[in-house]
Amino acid sequence: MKLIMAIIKPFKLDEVREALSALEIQGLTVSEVKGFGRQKGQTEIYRGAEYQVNFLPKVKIEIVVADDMVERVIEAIQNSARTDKIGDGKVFVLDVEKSVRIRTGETDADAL
Amino acid sequence: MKLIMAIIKPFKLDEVREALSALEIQGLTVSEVKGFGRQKGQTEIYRGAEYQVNFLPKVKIEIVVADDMVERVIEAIQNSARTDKIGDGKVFVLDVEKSVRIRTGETDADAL
Amino acid sequence: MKLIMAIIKPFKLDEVREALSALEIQGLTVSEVKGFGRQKGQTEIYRGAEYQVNFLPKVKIEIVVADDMVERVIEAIQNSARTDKIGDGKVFVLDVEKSVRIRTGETDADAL
Amino acid sequence: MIRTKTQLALAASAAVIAAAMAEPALAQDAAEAALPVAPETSFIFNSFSFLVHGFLVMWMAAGFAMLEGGLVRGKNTTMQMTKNIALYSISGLMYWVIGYNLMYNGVDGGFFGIPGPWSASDPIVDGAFEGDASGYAAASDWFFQMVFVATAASIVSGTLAERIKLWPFLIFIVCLTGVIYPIQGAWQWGGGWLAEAGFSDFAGSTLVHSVGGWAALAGAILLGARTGKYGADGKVHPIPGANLPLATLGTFILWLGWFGFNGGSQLALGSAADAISIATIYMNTNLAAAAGVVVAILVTQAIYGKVDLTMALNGALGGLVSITAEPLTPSPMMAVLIGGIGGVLVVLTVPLLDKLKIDDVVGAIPVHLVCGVWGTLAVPLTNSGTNFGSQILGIVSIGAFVFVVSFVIWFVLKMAMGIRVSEEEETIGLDKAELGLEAYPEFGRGSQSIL
Amino acid sequence: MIRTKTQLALAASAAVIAAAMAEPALAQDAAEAALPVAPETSFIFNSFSFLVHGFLVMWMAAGFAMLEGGLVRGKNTTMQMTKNIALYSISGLMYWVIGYNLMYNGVDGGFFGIPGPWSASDPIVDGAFEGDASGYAAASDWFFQMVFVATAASIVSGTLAERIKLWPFLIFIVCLTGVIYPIQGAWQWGGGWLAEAGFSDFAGSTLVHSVGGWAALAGAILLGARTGKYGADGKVHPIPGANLPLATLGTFILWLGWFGFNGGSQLALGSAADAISIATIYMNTNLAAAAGVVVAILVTQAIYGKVDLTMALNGALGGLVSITAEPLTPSPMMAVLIGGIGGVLVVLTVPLLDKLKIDDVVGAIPVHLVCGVWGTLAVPLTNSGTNFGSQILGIVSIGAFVFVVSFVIWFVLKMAMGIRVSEEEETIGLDKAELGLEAYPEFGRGSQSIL
Amino acid sequence: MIRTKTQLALAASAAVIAAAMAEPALAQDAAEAALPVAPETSFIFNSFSFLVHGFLVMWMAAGFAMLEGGLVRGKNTTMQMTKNIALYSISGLMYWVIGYNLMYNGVDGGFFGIPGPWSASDPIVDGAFEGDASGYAAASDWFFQMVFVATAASIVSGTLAERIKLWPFLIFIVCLTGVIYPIQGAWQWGGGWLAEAGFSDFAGSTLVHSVGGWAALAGAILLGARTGKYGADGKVHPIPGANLPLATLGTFILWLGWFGFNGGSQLALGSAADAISIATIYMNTNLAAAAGVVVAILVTQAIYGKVDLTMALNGALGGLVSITAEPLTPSPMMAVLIGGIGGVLVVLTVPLLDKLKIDDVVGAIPVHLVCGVWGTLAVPLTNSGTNFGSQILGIVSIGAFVFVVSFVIWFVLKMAMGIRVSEEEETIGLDKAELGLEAYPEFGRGSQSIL
Ligand SMILES: Nc1ncnc2c1ncn2[C@@H]1O[C@H](COP(=O)(O)OP(=O)(O)O)[C@@H](O)[C@H]1O
Ligand SMILES: Nc1ncnc2c1ncn2[C@@H]1O[C@H](COP(=O)(O)OP(=O)(O)O)[C@@H](O)[C@H]1O
Ligand SMILES: Nc1ncnc2c1ncn2[C@@H]1O[C@H](COP(=O)(O)OP(=O)(O)O)[C@@H](O)[C@H]1O
Repeated sequence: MKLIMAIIKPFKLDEVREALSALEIQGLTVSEVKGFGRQKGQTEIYRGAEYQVNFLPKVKIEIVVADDMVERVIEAIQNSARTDKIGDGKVFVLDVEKSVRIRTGETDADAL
Repeated sequence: MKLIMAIIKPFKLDEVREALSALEIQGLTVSEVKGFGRQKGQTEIYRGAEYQVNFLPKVKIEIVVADDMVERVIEAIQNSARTDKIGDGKVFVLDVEKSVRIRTGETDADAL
Repeated sequence: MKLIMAIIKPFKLDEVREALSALEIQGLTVSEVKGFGRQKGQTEIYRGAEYQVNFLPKVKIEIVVADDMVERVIEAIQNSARTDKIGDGKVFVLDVEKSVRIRTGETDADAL
Repeated sequence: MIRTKTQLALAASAAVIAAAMAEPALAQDAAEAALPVAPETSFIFNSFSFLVHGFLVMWMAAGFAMLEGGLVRGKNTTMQMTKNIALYSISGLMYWVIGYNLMYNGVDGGFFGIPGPWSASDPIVDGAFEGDASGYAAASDWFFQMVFVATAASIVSGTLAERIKLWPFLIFIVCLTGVIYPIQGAWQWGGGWLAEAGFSDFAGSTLVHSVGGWAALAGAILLGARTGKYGADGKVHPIPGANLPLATLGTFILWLGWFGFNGGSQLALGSAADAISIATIYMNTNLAAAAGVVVAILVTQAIYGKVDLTMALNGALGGLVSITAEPLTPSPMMAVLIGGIGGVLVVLTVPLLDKLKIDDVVGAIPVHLVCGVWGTLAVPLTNSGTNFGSQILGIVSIGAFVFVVSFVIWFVLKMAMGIRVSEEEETIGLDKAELGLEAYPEFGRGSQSIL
Repeated sequence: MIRTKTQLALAASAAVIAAAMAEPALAQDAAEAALPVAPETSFIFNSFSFLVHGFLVMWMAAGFAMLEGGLVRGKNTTMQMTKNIALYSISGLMYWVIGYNLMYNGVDGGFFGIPGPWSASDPIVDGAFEGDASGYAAASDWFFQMVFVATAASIVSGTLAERIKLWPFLIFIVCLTGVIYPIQGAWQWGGGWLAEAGFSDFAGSTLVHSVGGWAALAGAILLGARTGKYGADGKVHPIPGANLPLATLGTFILWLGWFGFNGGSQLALGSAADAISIATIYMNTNLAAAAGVVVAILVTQAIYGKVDLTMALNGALGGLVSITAEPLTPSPMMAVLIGGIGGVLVVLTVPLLDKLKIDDVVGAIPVHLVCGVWGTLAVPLTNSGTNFGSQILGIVSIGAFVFVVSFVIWFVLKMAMGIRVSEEEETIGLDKAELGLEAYPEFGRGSQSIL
Repeated sequence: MIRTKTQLALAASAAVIAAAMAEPALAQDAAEAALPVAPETSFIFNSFSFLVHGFLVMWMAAGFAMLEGGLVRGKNTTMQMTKNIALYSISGLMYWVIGYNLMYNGVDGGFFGIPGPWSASDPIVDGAFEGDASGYAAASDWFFQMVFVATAASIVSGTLAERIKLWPFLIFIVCLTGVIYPIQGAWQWGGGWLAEAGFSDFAGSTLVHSVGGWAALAGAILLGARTGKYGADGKVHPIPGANLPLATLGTFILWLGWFGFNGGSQLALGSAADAISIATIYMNTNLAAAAGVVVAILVTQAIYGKVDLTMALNGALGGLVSITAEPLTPSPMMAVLIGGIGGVLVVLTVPLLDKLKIDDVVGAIPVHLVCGVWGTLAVPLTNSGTNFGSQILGIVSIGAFVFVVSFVIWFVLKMAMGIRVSEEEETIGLDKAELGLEAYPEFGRGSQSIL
């Protein structure tokens, strides 16, 4: 199994979720993060003083899938999350050694 | 060392923490996440229009432990987080190559 | 490639980011977390009753870097995040199998 | 202690208590009962009523700001605050520069007065008072009329929230408060043709609330719905407000302010009859609002199987708008009925508007336009000096005028400078996109939340 | 400019300044000093006092909503708003349908009046005024009495927050505001047996505040504590409120409203003596509240080594409730003492209640019940027309009546439909579980926080 | 219905409408016009004006709390609430214990009065009224003066927020409200030397607002800026406020309260001339504030290319402070000008202070000190009884006195107990570090956000 960790633009979340559902992905976990990257925050002015917003809001999606799903998932994310503008984000893949479904105790592929 | 990543129901956090403390786990890191899975959000009505809440609040626990602790930790999480209702969550195990304690520079097992 | 995951004290974030920028790290992702560890929360009193705050605010930084950067990154984090007081946090290193830049489809080292 | 007049006979005999109360007033000679209120005293009462009730209506500006600020998303909240404090300020300036005189200066049965900056011309210069009992300080009247304009303007900002650009919005407000509102106001309150035609609108269900509603409706049609509100399939996607206690606070503020709105519209406090009228108005205003809330709660429970706080809040306002056209003549029972029907109307028209794909962020059109029409139509039910024909004439003529003129202005603005932010700006939120200033930088998605 | 009367002699000589001030009043003939206040003028003053002070008390409904909304957790905030706007509305309707007449209509030394819908019967129809100087518009009195009922009801919603079901709560409020409150009110303010027995409660430490407190206490006992509040080991687990600025705002609103609550309870403004009384009441009310805050701050610092804002807020309210039974007769020093003791009582009884495992979410029982009793007992310290025996009689009889009847009603509701949500619903929060509507959907755990 | 006096002639002929209105006052005999206001009636009006306008000013305490609570970071909000409710309470107690008499008791052209606890000595004991038309209830005056002290104190808490320790702050407030404010107040409003020198400050641009500003400035200099506000390179690092709707609410509250602040400072309502004055003051106050907002919006748009809500809020307050020294004599146009210039000053001096590295969290020094000076200087522009020399004398003498004495007290406090929290405590936030109580435990970084 692999953990696919994608950092995307927040307003793309719904599209990505739908694209993954189309692949019959049954579960995923999302969190709010702040990203620092090539895309720079705007310079803002507050009460006459300028400042740079360094961190931009992003959403992190974590999905654990069977090995044979990895490529399709990456592709689906790429297609649904892309705006072709800087800051679209990344997909990282990590190896997962074990999965357990808490409710049933099922493991690995059965647990996803 | 392994990273144990557990997604659980938020109100189970205290029980899980206590179960892990009983195993003499010294540290863990928690974050708020939203989960999408078999458990579906309720259908809500706001000002006369229905909508589906797709993401449910979950808590993610990350614990890095020595290899020999993994099974006991998984078991403790399973026992303390289970409600036997859908949506209880998952445990994933990943390999960790290195750990460092920032304060002292200790590494690996000593850093946990 | 490796995923470097660091748990640090929140007010150290800006210093760490600057230290990493000095290494020409181009991107990183940050999230708010709560930590449980050797450092204990204060005992507070609310309306005459005592309680213990178990979880302390921490910041989690995730950076994917090429293998040859790992040591320098860890060192930079250690130097910039250290206060020498308990609770300074940890650095964990995990292996990353693949990286993709969503915008361009570039992979691995090119995607970082 | 005994707290009401109905107990006065008893009080006289309850010597112990009476002594403790020490009411020297009771010692006054019965002969004095014939003494009338001095005209100057009436003048002071009338003026003070305008001021006290006026500051209550001024406070409604804060109520609208909080209500609307609570019902928009967090990413548009700074903008909503900016618009609301700006529109209250613009109203005050425009009504001085041109509006008041356009509305009241020499209308004489016609269509508008002679515009120009207003200044007080009080009858008294110095020495003994020579006014009469119906007099009042000119500036107190100006103040009271001015705060009404701001109310109409606040309605517009609620409907069009979360997508309209700041500057075209403010330009529209300049037109609304300087020209549109005063002209239609002249027809009735300024003593123009509509007043002569027998129309009756005590405190402004039509003249204030529906005016705001029509202007908002014209804008909403030209502006379009918020991105994502209506799905391709015709499905409505609710967009919950970010801060419901703030919206609740806003509603309570408006409710409080409404005692000024309706009570002050008696325009006098210089006689016992005025005092009785104002007291009756307070009671009816409160009963109508309370009925609006309770009915909205019952109806949402019946239709949807659960209570919807935002509907209850709208219900309170619906009840209040409904009673505003005639808060004096209804019996308590009729006030409850009029307000309660307002509550029903709100609950039913909120989803109806969504069916028509008219996106009204805070429900201002159901509350102010629909209930404004209903309240105006209900006047002849309790006020025998009025008739349905004249009421309909007023509703239609003012409605047509305000809607058409507003539509034209919005249209010109749309052509000239655009009235809507880009889809990207809407996604980011107006606060960051237009103002570069977050309302809650440390909460939710705020940029300071991890620092 | 010189700002006080004590300086008037000087002012007369400071010609430059006097000229700038242009006070034509000074020109009045000394002979006019004999001219009394016209009865109709008094009538207007009395009515206006009811209205102005009444709208201040109405505003307290918002204060309770904000205070309670700030002290509950975010997941129960929409529910708290819903309950509070509903209870204010229900109070207004019930007090009209039955309450007012039950309290005031022909009590005549007895136990209650003749219930039925209220309507005004003002003495003046038209023509010259024929009332006397103690008169007032009937509806202004109704309005003022009505807002008091809502205050009592608001107290209950605070104590029982975060676990009581919506509908049984509202049914209880119907009973409280329509029947329980008016009956005990009839005993004293309606001129019933208790008034004849010499009991004294100027503005309602017992009749309003402790009534709310007793009803809340009965409910709290039957309802049980919030899950997790008291550990198996007897340990108290504090549950911090979600929004302390909101709670602070609520307290300031209540403080402001209290000038209406106590000041308006003079029930007249028609003479200089009344004006002096009301002014004294304002001063004493403010001193008592200020003392409550300062004492609560000092005591929490002394006991716990740190200041607790929520205790300071409760301290203000404790001071206010304490002075409510007698805000007129105390000297400033006594007002400070009475209020300060209220502050101490609050700080000490909040943890005491926790020892008894009575879970009072906002501290309403310490504030309204405990300080209500204290304030009522303190009346004879400054008011020579009263005695401790009668005061105790009033406290005990009203306490027993309200507690027992409330307990029975809560019990019947518990048996009939259940008064408490399930543990799962409590965990999820009432907002999602009962209403399906989050107060802060974008903050904290709100469902919109990542969208 | 016809709503203004300019239409009265028409109204008389519009018989249908007139009948519906039933104004018995119109029936009064013209002969009665000669009847003057009875002195006791004036007494009631004067007292009631103090009370109503006083409660509006009291409400400003809530406004400051919300404004400041919205402009600090979430980690310091509980502390800001604590300081603000404490300082309002302390003001009320100190002004009773010593302040009022120090300010008003026998100043007689001198520098201060005879201190000591205040108690009312009203002329009427019982029987017929024997006061004159300029009289009022002593306690109503006390109440009105007292709430002004709290305003001055609130200003200080805003500037010094987020880094000052609680207890030294409160000790300073004791000195400010008990001694500093009353002494300089005695010079002018108490009839001291400055009043005799011809200084004029109608409602306190200098006596209240700049006093708060000077005390804040002295503190800010000794306290230093918040950690991180000014970079080593001289760069300013903005620290955005956590809750802008709260700050907006606070501003609306202050605006409302200001009608009491300026209107009540007429100190009388007992004649038609007073009523006209107060009405004029309301109008001018509103125009100046509105101009402050609009100008601040235009200027920020011009300079920075975008509108800054926090500047618009400060602009409203700048306009209000500017008109406070003379809200009566300006024409509407002059009121707009005076307020508008206030708006400009605020927008320009906020960054200027940052250049000087004086860290004023909420912009209180630009608003209250800078505009306070400007407003005081502007008095002779419209009030012919005043001159620039006297105005400058007042500004300088009061400024020097307050700044120096405040500086000394702050300095002694700094030496004796330290006035600033440690850098670590500042990083954690005062709420957790000093109070152990979070304002928003479930939002942002609150400890309850994951539970
Ligand atoms: N090396 C990295 N490790 C972890 N997260 C990264 C890394 N590089 C970028 N990110 C995340 O991806 C987001 C987008 O990256 P950015 O460089 O701005 O644009 P792009 O993805 O178009 O190259 C960043 O905001 C950050 O959250
Ligand atoms: N494949 C997955 N990858 C990552 N997270 C998952 C995955 N499947 C489920 N989750 C997380 O686990 C939670 C519970 O899963 P769900 O399918 O609802 O119930 P259950 O755990 O009982 O099977 C989800 O809300 C989601 O946060
Ligand atoms: N085994 C672990 N797994 C995951 N996170 C940990 C672990 N141990 C500690 N942490 C995180 O590191 C933080 C600091 O750890 P702590 O033991 O308090 O101090 P120190 O880092 O000085 O040893 C904790 O608050 C927690 O977030």
